[in-house]
Amino acid sequence: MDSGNIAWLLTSASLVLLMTPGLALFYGGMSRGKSVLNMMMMSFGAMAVGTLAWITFGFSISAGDTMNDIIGDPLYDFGLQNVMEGGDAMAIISAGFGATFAIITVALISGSIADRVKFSSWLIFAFLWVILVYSPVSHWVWGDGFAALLGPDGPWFADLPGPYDFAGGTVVHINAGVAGLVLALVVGIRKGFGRDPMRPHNLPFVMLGAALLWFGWFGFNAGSAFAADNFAATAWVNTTVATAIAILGWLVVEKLRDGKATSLGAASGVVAGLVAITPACASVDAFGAAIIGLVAGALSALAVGLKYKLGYDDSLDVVGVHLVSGLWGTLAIGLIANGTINGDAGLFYGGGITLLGVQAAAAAVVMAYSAVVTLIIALAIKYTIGFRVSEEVEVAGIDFAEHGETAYEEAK
Amino acid sequence: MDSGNIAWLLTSASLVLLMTPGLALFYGGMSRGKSVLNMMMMSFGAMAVGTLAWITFGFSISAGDTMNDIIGDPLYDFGLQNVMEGGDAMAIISAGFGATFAIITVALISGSIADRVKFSSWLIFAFLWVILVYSPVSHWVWGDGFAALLGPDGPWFADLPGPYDFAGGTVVHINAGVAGLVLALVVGIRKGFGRDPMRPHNLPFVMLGAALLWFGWFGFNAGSAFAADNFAATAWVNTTVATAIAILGWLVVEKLRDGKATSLGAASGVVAGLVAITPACASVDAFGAAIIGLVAGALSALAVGLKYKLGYDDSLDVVGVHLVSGLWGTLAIGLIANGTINGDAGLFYGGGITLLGVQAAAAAVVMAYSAVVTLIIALAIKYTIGFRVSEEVEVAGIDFAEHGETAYEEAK
Amino acid sequence: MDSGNIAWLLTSASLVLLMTPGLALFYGGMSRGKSVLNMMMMSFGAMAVGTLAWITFGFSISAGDTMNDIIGDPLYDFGLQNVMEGGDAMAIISAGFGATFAIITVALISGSIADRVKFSSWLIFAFLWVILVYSPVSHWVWGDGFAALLGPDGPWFADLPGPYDFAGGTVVHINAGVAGLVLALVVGIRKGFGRDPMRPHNLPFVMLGAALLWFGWFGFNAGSAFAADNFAATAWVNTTVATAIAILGWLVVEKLRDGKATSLGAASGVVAGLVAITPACASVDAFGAAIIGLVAGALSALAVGLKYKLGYDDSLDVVGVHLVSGLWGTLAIGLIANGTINGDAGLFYGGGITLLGVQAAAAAVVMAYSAVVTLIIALAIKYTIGFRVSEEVEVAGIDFAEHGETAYEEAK
Amino acid sequence: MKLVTAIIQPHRVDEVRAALEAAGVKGVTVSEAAGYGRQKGHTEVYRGAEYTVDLVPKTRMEVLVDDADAAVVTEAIVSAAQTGKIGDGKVWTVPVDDVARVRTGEHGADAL
Amino acid sequence: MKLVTAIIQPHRVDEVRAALEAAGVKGVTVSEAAGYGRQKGHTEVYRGAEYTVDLVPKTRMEVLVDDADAAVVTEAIVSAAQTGKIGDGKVWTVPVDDVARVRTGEHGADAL
Amino acid sequence: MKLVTAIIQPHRVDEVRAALEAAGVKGVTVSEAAGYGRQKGHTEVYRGAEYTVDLVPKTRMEVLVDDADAAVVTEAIVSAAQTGKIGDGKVWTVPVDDVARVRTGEHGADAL
Ligand SMILES: Nc1ncnc2c1ncn2[C@@H]1O[C@H](COP(=O)(O)OP(=O)(O)O)[C@@H](O)[C@H]1O
Ligand SMILES: Nc1ncnc2c1ncn2[C@@H]1O[C@H](COP(=O)(O)OP(=O)(O)O)[C@@H](O)[C@H]1O
Ligand SMILES: Nc1ncnc2c1ncn2[C@@H]1O[C@H](COP(=O)(O)OP(=O)(O)O)[C@@H](O)[C@H]1O
Repeated sequence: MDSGNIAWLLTSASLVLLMTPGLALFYGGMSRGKSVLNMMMMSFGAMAVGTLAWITFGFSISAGDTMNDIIGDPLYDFGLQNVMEGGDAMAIISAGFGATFAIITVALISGSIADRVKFSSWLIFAFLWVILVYSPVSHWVWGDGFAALLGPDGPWFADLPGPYDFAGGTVVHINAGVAGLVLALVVGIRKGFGRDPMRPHNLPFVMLGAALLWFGWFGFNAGSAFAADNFAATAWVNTTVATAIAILGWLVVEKLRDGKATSLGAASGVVAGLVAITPACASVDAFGAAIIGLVAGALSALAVGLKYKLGYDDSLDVVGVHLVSGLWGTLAIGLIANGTINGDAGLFYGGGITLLGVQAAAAAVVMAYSAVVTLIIALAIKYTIGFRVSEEVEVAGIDFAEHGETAYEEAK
Repeated sequence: MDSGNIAWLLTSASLVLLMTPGLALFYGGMSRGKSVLNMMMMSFGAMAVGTLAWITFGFSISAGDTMNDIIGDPLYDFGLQNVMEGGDAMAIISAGFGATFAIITVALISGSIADRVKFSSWLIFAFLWVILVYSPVSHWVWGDGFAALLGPDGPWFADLPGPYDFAGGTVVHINAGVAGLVLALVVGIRKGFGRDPMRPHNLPFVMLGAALLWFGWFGFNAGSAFAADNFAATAWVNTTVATAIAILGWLVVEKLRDGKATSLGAASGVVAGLVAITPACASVDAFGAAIIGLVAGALSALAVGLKYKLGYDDSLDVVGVHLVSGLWGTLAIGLIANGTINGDAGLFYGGGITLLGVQAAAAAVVMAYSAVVTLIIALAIKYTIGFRVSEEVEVAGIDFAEHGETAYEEAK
Repeated sequence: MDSGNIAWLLTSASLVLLMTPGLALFYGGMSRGKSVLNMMMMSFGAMAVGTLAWITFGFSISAGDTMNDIIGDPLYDFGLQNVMEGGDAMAIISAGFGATFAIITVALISGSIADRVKFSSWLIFAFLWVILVYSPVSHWVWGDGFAALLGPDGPWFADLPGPYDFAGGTVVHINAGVAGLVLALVVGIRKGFGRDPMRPHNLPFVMLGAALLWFGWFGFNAGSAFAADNFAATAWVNTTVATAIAILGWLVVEKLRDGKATSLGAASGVVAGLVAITPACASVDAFGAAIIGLVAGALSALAVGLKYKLGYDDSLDVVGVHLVSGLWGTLAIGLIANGTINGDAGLFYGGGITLLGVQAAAAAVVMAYSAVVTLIIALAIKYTIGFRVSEEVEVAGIDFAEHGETAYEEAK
Repeated sequence: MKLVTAIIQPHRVDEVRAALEAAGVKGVTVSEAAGYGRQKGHTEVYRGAEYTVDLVPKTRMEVLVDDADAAVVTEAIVSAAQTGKIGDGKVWTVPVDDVARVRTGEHGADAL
Repeated sequence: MKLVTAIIQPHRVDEVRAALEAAGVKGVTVSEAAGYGRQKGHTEVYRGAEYTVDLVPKTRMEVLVDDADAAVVTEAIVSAAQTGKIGDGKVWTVPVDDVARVRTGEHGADAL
Repeated sequence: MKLVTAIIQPHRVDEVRAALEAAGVKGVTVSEAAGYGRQKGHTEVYRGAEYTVDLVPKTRMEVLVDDADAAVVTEAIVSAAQTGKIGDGKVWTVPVDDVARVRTGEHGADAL
């Protein structure tokens, strides 16, 4: 037991836990003043039911003994009983670290359904999604799934490189992005979507939220080394470089297209950069990180306008930011992984096209699985208890109707 | 010297320091818009005078050579001179860690006297309370007090188990809760209490404050292991589990009773869960943590209504949250400590009733001491410089009168 | 490789990164409601271009092989290529840690030019300043500059003590303070300066920002030990003591002078205390830290009024807080360094006057260099693309004109 | 000329604006208000406390019109704002001596 | 009918509302305002700067009443709002041509 | 007496106040409003969405004056508030039956 590694994982788990309230502010600030509490409650609710889902079956499905390389045994460790009795500090805090990932992943999805969904329906969705979607996918990518299948002893005797997903480009961002898209389609658009401005009601909250996400993301990326070592240090530097440059990428697109660089753009650039570097943070050098950030910022800046053209109300741009930049970062490994830090090289570093193919295939499998299972859960809820509040409540503001509160009271 | 342990304690002390500004936001958001600054200033003031109290006499009374197992020698280490000259990194940062506990404990009390107390009177109260109440109590529970008295060599030759208080259920929460109750009674109710709504003026602040408390509490609970080890990891996981489930406990009570699950309830559930798991975080497994959290959330949700029936104006529910959940967590050790992680087992884990009795007795002693000494300090201040601002100031808003400011300026 | 030290440096770098968004809130809250976004964007912009400047030439100039003890070789490590290929965890994360210092230093300057500067001009200024001012100065003070010149093998064969600057009193605060003054003079005063109140529009943000700065500053000061050791622990305790007492220092001055202790004063006292202890945090004991904090709080409280008398519009008091308290802390080492913790003793601890002289000389050199080069950069920008928005934009609010946004939207 | 002032439910603003445009009104001034009337006495429970909320948020809309149009505009507002629930609000008309357009300094009906 | 408008100190709102209810007034519209008058010229020191604050927060209350009640209501407001200090505010009355209740479409005194 | 109400651009408030003081007006009440008129139909692009913003922030200023002063005050406001751009606002005058000063209970012109 190396106390330095434990110390860093304790710190990292704490940092990742903070990301979800950071997300609550980021999303809450972007909401209209009449629905900020509901938006934030979706994140807080994810912390509650996400933890419950994790300690009941999620952890087991994710980290338990594998059943045919598909899912971990769901009854492997109900209530984290074994891992906590085991008394191994690294194992215990790793289970906690895993909980924080499950929480933030499902919380991310909520951005696509702002202002219009019953809180109880959301809680049920979040609980089921962690168990049925997040946990199996994390088993494939980080557990015994893909690697075993693709390895020399796997059914295909393939011995292919990768797939690489250091901290969760596929498991977290692509996964949540696809689920957000499906959920937005099932739930439907808000009244006034595409016509009313629906501007963020509190941009300082958005910026603060983005900053807390960045801060917490150090635990997410550098903590995924599970040690205080050179992988962690590399992930730390790449995370900062990609994020900083992604801000520039987003702002330049805005400046050229709209004439103004916005604070919402800067905050969104932060998140796009963080998303894109997540899978790649231990595979590239600082130069690669800068490329990843620049493209992520620019690409997502362009992608967030799509929903108006295509007509899906992904209210706070889960698709444009997490799906698009998550895909980019995952594929970028196949292009610019330098091959010296962590494993195989990408196309431009002499590694050939195979790695790119494996990355794309892994992403595609996760996208397909996430889309189908999310759709099933969403439709089941839609046609039983239903998702939406009444139109009257939506116009008057969901906060008061669902939570009996308004975010701000006049000074009195 | 283990650098991993030092690293974790440096991190933990930083996290606990952040809890007090987190509390300032949590309390400040719950205040009315005309008294938010005063509310936050009570926390910032606690950081200032609490540190002063700690480095003058508090640290010595808490950690100094014991005088008859009652208090540490008050002149043991004025100005932290010895500990800093000693050059032992663990000793130095432990003294700093202790300061952060003293600060947050006294800051918690301020929630019971929102909107109506002169800032200068608060500063004097906080300074005296850290020295006269917090420091001795921490000596009993964590130093040579109770354990020595109850041990086989103590005056009672008792060899009893416990009392257990891993991170401060008794020292911090029960202690502050009782003091808050006494202070609220001495200071008296606000104009309009029980009639006017006095709703939180900024619920996103409340939620952000609760999140910062949660984040900081990892340092509080897992840092109380004074090492990056399996106790710390266990405390970390239990802290998260109890808190997540406490949110559900609180929201379910609200939903059943009032028909709506509020964001104030979610934020308060966070705090209730954190409070209850604090003493027990190294004594139970995740299942026990879930029970503690569930009961804490539900119990405190019910308890916060009491003040209207009993007529004391514990404005921001220090009693309903900290005293009630602190007591529950302390007693829960006597019921469900599993006996394998840290020391003795509780009643339901085959440990018999003794531990429960010891826990209750320790809590009772602390409650009695805290009540009496707080009462003396409070009455001394009340009948000399006085506590309250004029009724006119209270109605117009204490911020402008006491601090010459209002929290928000119209855009101009 | 000591994993505990790496863990602490990973944590510290994350903490320092958080300081800049903390500063964004601190400054943003102090701005008027019509220019808060622009204010915050200067910090976020500093994160973007500051990182770019650091990974291109800044890091090399700061940490590269010295050229005549003056600057590091600017082509030493473009893109951090060498350091990242090297695979030494401590070296990698130190480069990241350095980036966070460069960012916060330049971001500090923005406080002197609130409400009136084009965002693009700021970005260019910030990029150039990191490379041309921050990086060389950090080379002198922390690299091979001053120490080599003053050492027995230097050109002057002097063997003088110091200069000491543990975490950046000279490199960061004096440097930024002087640059802020120069920039404020070049840019000119705002319409209504000295006549309109221009009160902070959101004081809870200011307090939260100050708290995040304090929290992050633990990484700044204790992280500057580059190890989880007794220097780090000492720096941690001194940072807390000085800051707590500085709050009291500032509030006492306000209470005596204006009759009221303000929340802006408490938040500013936090920053003044943090600034002053920065260079000295490993040179003094807790008693010395208390003195440094007390004087810093009082001195800066007095200094912030100067701008009205002298007529420069240092809008958010970069000079009054960072220059004044930075100078005080730097000189205080020459007075009260106790000589046992870290190196030489100051005047009052039997060390003679030499150290004070060296501290003053180092500060003077940095001030002169910073003033001259900042002036050149500022004039170059002023007479090419210009700094200021139109007066109409300034009055209507820079946020909408420069960023196409207003910070808050009415609930709708 | 007349000044028609309407106190309405905030969520009917869009409908009223549309009705005004349909009625040929060229300008409106809008502001926030709160009111009580029959709609008073509504009780809420929050965090264990029960209390009465009687000031309900409303929106004020003011329209300057020619004498001849006052009745028409009033009816347009009434029918667009109506939900039939208590608290729908009031519309009243006061006489105006004179109106000036700031931009041009014109007076009277030309300034509308 | 008449419209009685009162600009008063914000902390007298509760008293004025009570007085209006006592006077039989069934509805009120309230909004925020700021004003200056004799109460101008008050100087503050803040963070080392001295400046003049002259817009003081006030509350506006508007009551529609029958012609006959205007004087009574005015007196009720004046005595409830009075503290005797400069800045207590003004109460004025303007003639109203017509009032409509949105909920029902009633006009005139019935609509009050 | 008359009540002169002006809806103006927020950034002209200081100038209008100065003009009012120059015209001998002793008190003003100010509040926030939003309006549209000719200035409507302005389109913004934000985060990839295009939409129309038609409620523009304005400031309302109200001045009670003697009958004789109404025209002068109106002109003072018009010239101080004028920028010549669309959206400069309106100034209107309504008759006032009575004014009371809360502090003293005085009525009529003395209460101004
Ligand atoms: N006499 C009055 N004077 C001024 N405003 C009034 C008056 N009566 C009602 N109002 C305004 O109209 C709103 C709706 O009135 P209310 O009596 O609740 O409903 P309704 O008009 O449908 O019977 C109130 O909230 C208040 O703003
Ligand atoms: N001529 C006026 N027109 C409109 N409002 C006025 C006028 N004079 C005063 N007021 C309003 O009444 C408030 C109180 O007036 P002020 O002159 O300060 O005190 P008092 O009426 O007690 O002498 C002002 O803040 C302003 O809102
Ligand atoms: N008929 C009206 N009734 C009430 N307010 C009006 C009316 N017309 C315009 N306004 C107000 O005056 C403001 C300016 O009017 P607008 O027509 O945009 O410009 P201008 O008066 O310069 O032609 C509007 O924003 C609105 O607040």
